[in-house]
Amino acid sequence: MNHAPFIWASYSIGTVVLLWCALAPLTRKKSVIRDIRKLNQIEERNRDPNS
Amino acid sequence: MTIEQQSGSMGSAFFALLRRDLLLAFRRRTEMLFPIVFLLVVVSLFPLGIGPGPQLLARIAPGVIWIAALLATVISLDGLFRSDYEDGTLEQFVLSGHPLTLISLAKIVAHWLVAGLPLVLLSPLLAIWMNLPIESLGVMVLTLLLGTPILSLIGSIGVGLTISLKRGGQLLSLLVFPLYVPILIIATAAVMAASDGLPYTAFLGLLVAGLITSVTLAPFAAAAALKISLS
Amino acid sequence: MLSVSKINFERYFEPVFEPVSFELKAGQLLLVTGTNGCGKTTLIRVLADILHPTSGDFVERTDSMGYVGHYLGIKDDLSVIENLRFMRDFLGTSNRSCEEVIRQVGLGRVSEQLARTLSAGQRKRCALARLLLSNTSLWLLDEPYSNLDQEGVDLVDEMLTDHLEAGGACVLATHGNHRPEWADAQDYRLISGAAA
Amino acid sequence: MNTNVTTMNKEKARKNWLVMFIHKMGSPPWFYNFAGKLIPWLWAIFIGLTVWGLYLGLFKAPADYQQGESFRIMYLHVPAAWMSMMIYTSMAIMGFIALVWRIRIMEILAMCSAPVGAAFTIIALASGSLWGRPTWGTYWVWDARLTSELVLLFLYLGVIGLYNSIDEPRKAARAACLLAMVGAVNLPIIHYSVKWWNTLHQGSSISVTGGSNIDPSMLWPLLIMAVAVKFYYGANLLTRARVKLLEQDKRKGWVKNLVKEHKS
Repeated sequence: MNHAPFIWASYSIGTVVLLWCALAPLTRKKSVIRDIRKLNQIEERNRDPNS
Repeated sequence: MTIEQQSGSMGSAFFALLRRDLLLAFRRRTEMLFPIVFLLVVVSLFPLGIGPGPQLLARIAPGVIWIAALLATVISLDGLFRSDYEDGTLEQFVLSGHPLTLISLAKIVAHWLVAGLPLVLLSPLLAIWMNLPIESLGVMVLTLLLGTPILSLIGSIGVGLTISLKRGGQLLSLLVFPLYVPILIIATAAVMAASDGLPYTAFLGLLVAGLITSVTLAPFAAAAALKISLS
Repeated sequence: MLSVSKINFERYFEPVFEPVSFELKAGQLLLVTGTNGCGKTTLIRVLADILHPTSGDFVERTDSMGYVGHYLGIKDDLSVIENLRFMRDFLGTSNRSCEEVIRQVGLGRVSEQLARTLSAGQRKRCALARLLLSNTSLWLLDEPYSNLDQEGVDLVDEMLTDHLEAGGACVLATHGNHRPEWADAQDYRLISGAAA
Repeated sequence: MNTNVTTMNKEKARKNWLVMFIHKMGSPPWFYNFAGKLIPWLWAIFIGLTVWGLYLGLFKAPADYQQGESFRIMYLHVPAAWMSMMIYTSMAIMGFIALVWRIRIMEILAMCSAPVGAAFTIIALASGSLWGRPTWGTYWVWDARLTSELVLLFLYLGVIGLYNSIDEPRKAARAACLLAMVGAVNLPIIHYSVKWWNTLHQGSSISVTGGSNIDPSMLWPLLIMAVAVKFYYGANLLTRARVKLLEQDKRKGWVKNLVKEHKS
């Protein structure tokens, strides 16, 4: 039996899982920063009429 | 009026709680029967699903009965702390000054008497249904007698952790089944060894060791879990 | 009896209320007031050691605490008297009989009934009976007047007076209308953490 | 209570660098910056070691006389399996510290470990099953290692599931940390009972690590890979912890300032 496809398959699964696992927090970070910006904007808008 | 709590002994608190839980279970005796009926139904489905061949049934009997016992235990576990959590009794327990570990242990014992012991008593019937050799029937009952308390003890930790969730029951099975793996392996191995006429006392010894370990550790973990769930 | 310094509790990383400090001695009553959602229940639960404060210290705290909260801790499937008998055995207190406290809170007529048949006010009275039975020195009462009729409100006041005269102390959280009469009462206005 | 104790002991803490380090770790902005500086180095070491290890393993090492080429899956499978166990253990240890001393950063680190550990478990399972096809002729055999890995995956899923089901983040973290500890106590029992169950039922005798005496030229790449994935774990864990910290402290001043600076 040719072993190569199994080796390639397992290494590609490994790469995909590890890449996904590494990239997931980065996309999460982007959306978190977007949230925080929105919060900041709301706060600034609320502060303006008072001053 | 003397303002100083005459803190009662822990033993009397333990038995008061045990008695109350048994009384409550008796008042709700129909609900108490559900896990037992569940066990009967699940085991009876196996011959229907895989055919009534006595040889095959005898071979899978220990596994089937034990897995059905695991499922029935998990079904009954959800009621272990839920009503005390929801009606505020658990908060009163925390305030009582009695250690939560002792309280958990009393409730676990009550749970086993109500949900675990009937499984043990019912197992000879299941063994006959599943065509288990008569010589290993005693071992089957023994493994359940030693094993079901462990299931209640370990399960109590999972219940303690999921009690604050509305749909905790579904998560509970995910949390506790992996922890039940060693018991399942050892208990079924004991019964199979007995069926094959091999020595099985070592397996029972392992179960006893497991029971002692879980009695000493699980109530502490369950108490910690309850404390977290109350916050 | 109870002394706390800068107690704070955070939920979702926001303080629930402004840091709380006070000292409560025997015979004193602390009235915790504040708007809805300012954290009265949370504070009482922190004081009761059900919740762990995020920061701050308990300088002093008695172990002998009785608590009546929103969830009363009464088993529906037990009768009033069974509920109390269980608590008596569980707590190991024996200074007063269950029948006596049931009569005091005015549940004599229903003492053999299952708790599930009681009205909200009657259940509250049952919880108050347990409080009397528990023989504790520090009472933590969360909205004890809710669901009670005038007679019940008077009952709570009476219980409080007896308790404080006997050298007990009490923290009582209430949102307002009624306040018990007691000379040595302090007011504590709880401020929501979000207001800061 | 915690904070007060730490402030009272501040003088004492200064003298002990370890206590000081833990104290600093508890400060979110400090941790955020410190981790931010560390992460690129960890990634660099990981990539360097992986390239070196895989070059040796996939191109330099000779084929195994018994298993043929398929043994090369070992360089992925074995480090992943080791990591899955190690991460669970470290998660439980961090969970223990978090529970006993109520340290928030430890709660975060423990909870951010779970998905990384689960990822390694999935890799160990997938590569194990792909190795099984040419060796045993089937994708799945209830072999001791694969079975333990499967149970381990359930344990990870339990921790992640519990953490995500409870709303209040700190309560969720404390509950899941406790579960991780319970799981860690059970893990060796599960591992040995599964191993023993496997011999009892006469399971497959060849395993991925091979019964054959391993040639040093095959062993080196394995060790290099095992070290490399530890750096992956470190880098990934710190990245996740930083994001979690931002998310939890989004209303706090330091995060607001950080984001404002980030914008400019």
